[in-house]
Amino acid sequence: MALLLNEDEKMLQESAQGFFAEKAPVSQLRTLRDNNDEIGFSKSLWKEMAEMGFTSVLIPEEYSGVDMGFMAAGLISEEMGRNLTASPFLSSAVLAVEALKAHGNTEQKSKHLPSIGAGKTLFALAIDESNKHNPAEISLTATPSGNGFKLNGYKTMVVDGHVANHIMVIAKTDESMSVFIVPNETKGVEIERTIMADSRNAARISFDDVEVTGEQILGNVGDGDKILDTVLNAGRAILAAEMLGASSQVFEHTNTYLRERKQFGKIIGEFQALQHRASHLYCELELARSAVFSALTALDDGADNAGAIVGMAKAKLGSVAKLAALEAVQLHGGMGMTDELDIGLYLKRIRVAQELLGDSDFHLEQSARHKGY
Amino acid sequence: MALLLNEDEKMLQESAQGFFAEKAPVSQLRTLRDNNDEIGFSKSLWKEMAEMGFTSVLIPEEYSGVDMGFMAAGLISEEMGRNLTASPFLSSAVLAVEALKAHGNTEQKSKHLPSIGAGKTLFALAIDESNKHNPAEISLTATPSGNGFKLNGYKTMVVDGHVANHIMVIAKTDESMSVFIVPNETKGVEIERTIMADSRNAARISFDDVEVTGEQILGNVGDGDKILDTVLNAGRAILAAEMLGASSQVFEHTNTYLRERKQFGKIIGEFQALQHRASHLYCELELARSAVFSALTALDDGADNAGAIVGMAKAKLGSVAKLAALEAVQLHGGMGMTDELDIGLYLKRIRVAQELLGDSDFHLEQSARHKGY
Amino acid sequence: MSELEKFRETTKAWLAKNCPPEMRKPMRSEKDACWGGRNWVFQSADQKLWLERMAAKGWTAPSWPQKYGGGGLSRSEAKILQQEMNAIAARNPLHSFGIWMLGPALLEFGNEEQRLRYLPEICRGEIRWCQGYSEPNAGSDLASLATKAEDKGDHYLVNGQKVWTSYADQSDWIFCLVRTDNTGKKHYGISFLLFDMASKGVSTKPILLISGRSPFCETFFEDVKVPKENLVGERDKGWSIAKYLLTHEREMIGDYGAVKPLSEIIADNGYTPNPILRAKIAEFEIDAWAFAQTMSRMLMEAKAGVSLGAKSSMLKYYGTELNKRRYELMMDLAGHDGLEWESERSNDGHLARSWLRTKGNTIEGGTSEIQLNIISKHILQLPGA
Amino acid sequence: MSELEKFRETTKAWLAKNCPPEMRKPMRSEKDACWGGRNWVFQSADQKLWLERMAAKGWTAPSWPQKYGGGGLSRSEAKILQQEMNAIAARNPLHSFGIWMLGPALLEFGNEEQRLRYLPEICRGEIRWCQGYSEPNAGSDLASLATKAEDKGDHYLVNGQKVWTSYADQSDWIFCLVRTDNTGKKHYGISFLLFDMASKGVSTKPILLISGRSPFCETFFEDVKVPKENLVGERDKGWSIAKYLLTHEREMIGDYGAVKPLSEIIADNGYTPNPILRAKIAEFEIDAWAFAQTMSRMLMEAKAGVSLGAKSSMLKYYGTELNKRRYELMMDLAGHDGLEWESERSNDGHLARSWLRTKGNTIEGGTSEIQLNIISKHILQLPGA
Repeated sequence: MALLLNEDEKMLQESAQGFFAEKAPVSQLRTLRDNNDEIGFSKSLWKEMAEMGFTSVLIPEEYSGVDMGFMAAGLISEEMGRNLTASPFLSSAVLAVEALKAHGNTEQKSKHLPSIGAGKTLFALAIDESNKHNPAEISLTATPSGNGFKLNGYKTMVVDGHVANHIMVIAKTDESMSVFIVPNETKGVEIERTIMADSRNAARISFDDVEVTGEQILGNVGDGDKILDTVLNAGRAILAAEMLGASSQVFEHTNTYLRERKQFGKIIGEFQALQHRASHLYCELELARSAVFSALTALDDGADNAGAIVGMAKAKLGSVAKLAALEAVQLHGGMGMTDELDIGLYLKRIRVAQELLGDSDFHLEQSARHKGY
Repeated sequence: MALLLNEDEKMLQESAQGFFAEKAPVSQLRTLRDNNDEIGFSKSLWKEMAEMGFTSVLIPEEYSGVDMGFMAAGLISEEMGRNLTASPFLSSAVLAVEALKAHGNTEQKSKHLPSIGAGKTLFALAIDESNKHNPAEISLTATPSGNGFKLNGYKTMVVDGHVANHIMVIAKTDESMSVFIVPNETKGVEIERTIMADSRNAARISFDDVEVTGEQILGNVGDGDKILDTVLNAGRAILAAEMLGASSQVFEHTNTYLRERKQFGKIIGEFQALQHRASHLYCELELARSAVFSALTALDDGADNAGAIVGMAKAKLGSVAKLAALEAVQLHGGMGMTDELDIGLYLKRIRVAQELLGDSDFHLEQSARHKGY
Repeated sequence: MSELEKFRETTKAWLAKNCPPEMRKPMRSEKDACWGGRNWVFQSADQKLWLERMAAKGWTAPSWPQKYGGGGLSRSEAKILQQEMNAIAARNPLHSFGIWMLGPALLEFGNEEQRLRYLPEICRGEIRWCQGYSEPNAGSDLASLATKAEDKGDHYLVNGQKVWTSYADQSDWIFCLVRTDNTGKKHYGISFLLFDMASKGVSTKPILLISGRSPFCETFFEDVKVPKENLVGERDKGWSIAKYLLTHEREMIGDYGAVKPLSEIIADNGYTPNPILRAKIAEFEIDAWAFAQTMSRMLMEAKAGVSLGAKSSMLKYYGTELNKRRYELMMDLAGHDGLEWESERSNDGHLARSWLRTKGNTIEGGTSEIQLNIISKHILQLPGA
Repeated sequence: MSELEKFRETTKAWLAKNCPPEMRKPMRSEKDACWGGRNWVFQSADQKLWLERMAAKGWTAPSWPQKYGGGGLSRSEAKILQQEMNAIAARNPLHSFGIWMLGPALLEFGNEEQRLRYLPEICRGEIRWCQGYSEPNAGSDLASLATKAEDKGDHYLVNGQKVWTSYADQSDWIFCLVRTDNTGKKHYGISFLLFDMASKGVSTKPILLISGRSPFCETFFEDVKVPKENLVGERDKGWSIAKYLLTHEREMIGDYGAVKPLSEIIADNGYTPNPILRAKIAEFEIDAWAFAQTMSRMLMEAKAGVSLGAKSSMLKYYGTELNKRRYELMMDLAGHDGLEWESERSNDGHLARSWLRTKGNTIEGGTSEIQLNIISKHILQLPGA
């Protein structure tokens, strides 16, 4: 098990560090927000990410990708977390790529993978239907109709659903589940952009007698469960990596503040009560890093228990990142409450990332069940 | 609602404070333990408690009691908690008295209440049958036989069961539950004394074709559920009050130590990290006191929701007392680990009291169900 | 009939006649609160009428002496007035830092001239006051404030900056802590000044919070001239006034009783929390209950004449931490729905904004850390605290 | 075949022939551990034989130089020896503070005479050593120790008291921190002395812990004469030796990896934790997993040549706190059964005693508070930490 980075990964990490710090720092998110940007991320950044190979980090070489694996994708995600970079990385370069790669037929792969990698096509994954992530309870139905199916139902929290060219929809087909690739402009598809607390975007999408052909099925009818396994594991690990980056960065801000701010004639970092809280948080962040590395490694190794490990990592990161954000606000005092500082932006992004694809409670519950108690 | 003490209660509190500090301080428990005392408490103390009226605090005046109510009983229990006083107060003066008072027939009351109040007869309540308190799952059975019943089954954690003259046994009678008063020397009753971590005593008792007559039924056949309600509420509130006393006292010890012990050329109470922990604990103990007073008041008022309130108090006290004990050990450093100091004795008693009649988790679960989620 | 009973009868009758119907409806939003002042725009004719009628009786400040524009009521009478207003759900006619904060300070520390000048217009809602305390480098450590007031013979020349000044941009006057001496200990050399926000050299800038717009401002003073008679109490000894007001504030903030239990929120929304979240809620609910019981107990003790003292720090600390926990759990329950920031459905992200706003509870009015310090020092009497 | 492969072959063969069958069985209790020393009573002939055979090869201290009684093995060879011993489940022939602690210190700080005198008898298990560090008023603040060693020309006269001296009542010699100067800073003036526990004026008293009997003692020195040649390193500069040994100790203590997951304990015992307890267990299990992963990662980093440094404080802090949580949960699971203190059924209260014993984990070897201080200072570089 590789809990340390190899040379390739270290190089990638360095280049990602430089890239995002320069091209997509927190100020970019602020600008997008304050300008009420139409899509909520920078298309030119996405293009540059494609040129760097970041968008195709999980795409096989035969489909023009750089195919560096999950540890590499995690490192990119971590840096994006550090800079609060808004981009469709999770939805297109991770969720869609993993689904296509593992379950698409050759035609689907050839059609979509290179295009995603080139930053041309955007995808969104439509799973959730209620206020909490619950992939076991899907009620959007695909009923046979002519040569194809008709989709009826409703999806919420479709990350990047407001800009995606194609929506991957999880639907019930009789007793089984299937995944359909639906172009966003299909008749009967209604997309409502939802702006989230973290200034990023998702969509609520309703499907009203949406007609799809058999060719729009990803893989085969009934592959839905397998596909979900694949994409959820990938997405959760990448979100955990993003939270690692965000919480590490907000912790660094906090520590800097502790070393600079004066009250009562002392640097506040001299107060032992604050020292102990910072040190405890440091330990939690080290555990968080180990959890993320384990999850990414398990995916790269194709470990049998990868799903369980990824779930544990998502659970741990949800709670550690939350703690880091809460401590950051409190230790910054009144300043932490102002929009002027970035602290609140980290708090908001962490809250959203923590909720996406299952919050800590969800994964703790899964983990307990998995272990049989 | 009376969350403050009235004059009578203040007087009682003062007299209980003086009495237990003088007659039954922690050193008494040590002596009993170190001498491997045959019964684990002082019979002469129990006699003096009877003379003070403590043993009959819940017994009506017509049965020669002082009938002062639950707040008074709670204040006595709190002082016993403060001094780690070992006595059959809970089992005889609370659990048995409440059961007899509320559900016994005149003959049973006349026979037992004055005798308990006088410190002559001891009772023990036999409910639990497994490692966790679970009054909803009783499998000891009472099957009709001749004019009476035969008891078969097994009880554990029968507090003071090793010395009780009478065992009150909860048994299944067909679909309902009933309570039987069984003299300890009845044929087929086998009592094994169990010495607990807190140096107090309970028993494991097996019932093997134990013959009882109809007169040994407390109240009527099928009254078991009602009786359990009564006695469990009373017992849990009194245990909560005892934990309040124990945790307040161990907190006082800790604070004294913080003000005296020197390390690194400072009084350790000067270290802000320790100050904040002590102050947080102080707040928790204030909440704990409010919880206990509310529970005792609800019982005295015969409030409809008394059971729910008592359960919440038992839950809160379990966790606050535990925190107080853990902080006490840690803040006393190595000394807190030695048997020479009393800290460990508090830790042990609190652990036992926390477990008796349902631990915090049990009551949290009950409370959540009660509130419908 | 006793005097008090008579008072109750006449009060009830007066309110029945004079409180306009609209003023008996619950406030729909913060805008329905009447703050008065030079620039106040009444939301309705009834709002104006209600203020005027109450002010005419001195009942905007019922227990202040009549000569200062108050009602001159005894404590018992004031209580009856409040009860009768509650009985018909009458709105508070005037929200005012003048009544809540400055007035009590002037009654305690001001001279007669100052009282006669400022208190009546406060009672009539003519002048809206704001409070100039915190500074960028004097937050928790308020006494290290640096806004300078130089003695220029007949006036003070004020230079510096305040922060967290609530409604500074909408207020007419400010009561303000300034430094008149910086040669001694930091608690010495602080003075308490009053001045017009329209004075030359005063400017304000609203503060945007992580939760969105806020009443807070930054307030800047550049060569502001303040007449000497506007000094309250003794020069250089204003810290005692500040302390008086801070305790006052802490007790006002410490009110965290009446919120809907989470169990009801769960039922109302048909939420089904998963077992792990449910366990956390159960723990929270017990703590919230025990805290509410503690509030009641402290209230009873206070009524029985036992001063709260440093225990108000306990209520502030625990109550605000609890409120943060509460909103974390509400966000957990609401899940995806709670994350929306801009939509009618979410009332413009009301839950998310409230959640974010609670993060300030443990900072404003003395941080949790400060409250724990106070408990360590004044209750536990730990050394060096 | 490489040299190392050859070494493995011969070692394997030697062990197969020389390790007595009984010494390949798991230890049934602490008594099966062989500590050696003047008063040691071997539990069996095999235990004695195994120690003698291993000592004869120098393999009780495999990597020490042969001239001091060690095996003179290279790091790779020592590793192979350990692997081959593990392969046949061979017991450690000798438990010894001499090997684990004093030896490394003497190799680093002692003079040749001292090495030649003490190390061989340590290797042979002839002398059992104990460690005299903590004092009643020098616990976390070890450097404030007060046990006095006065210079009396040809000897030091030692007076004072030590506490938490493990196995002092069964040990032959002690390595001990004493104060030889108290005029300067507290870290100066500390010296490292060796002396015979049979010396006149030495007495010991076992410490009873809340969990029951313990190896710890109080140790008293009254006018104990210690020859001057028993000083290790420079006089007054023994603190550097102490620090060296403390780091050594922290790393040894920081081993909290291989314990049975609670989920297995639940399954093995057929427990059905209620939903609230189950939620706490689930949180614990994730933390325990993440901690185990962190141990692995640190180990890999160490192997890759990155020194652990102050991160050992993280492992000590988190690992011991975790262990306390673990035992609280085990007690919650066991319920009534876990509370029995004296019965065969409960193995004399084994669970309860273990639970109590874990409370010391966050105190011994540097309290959790000390570890957090170290992290604050050395990792986070917070001022004044």
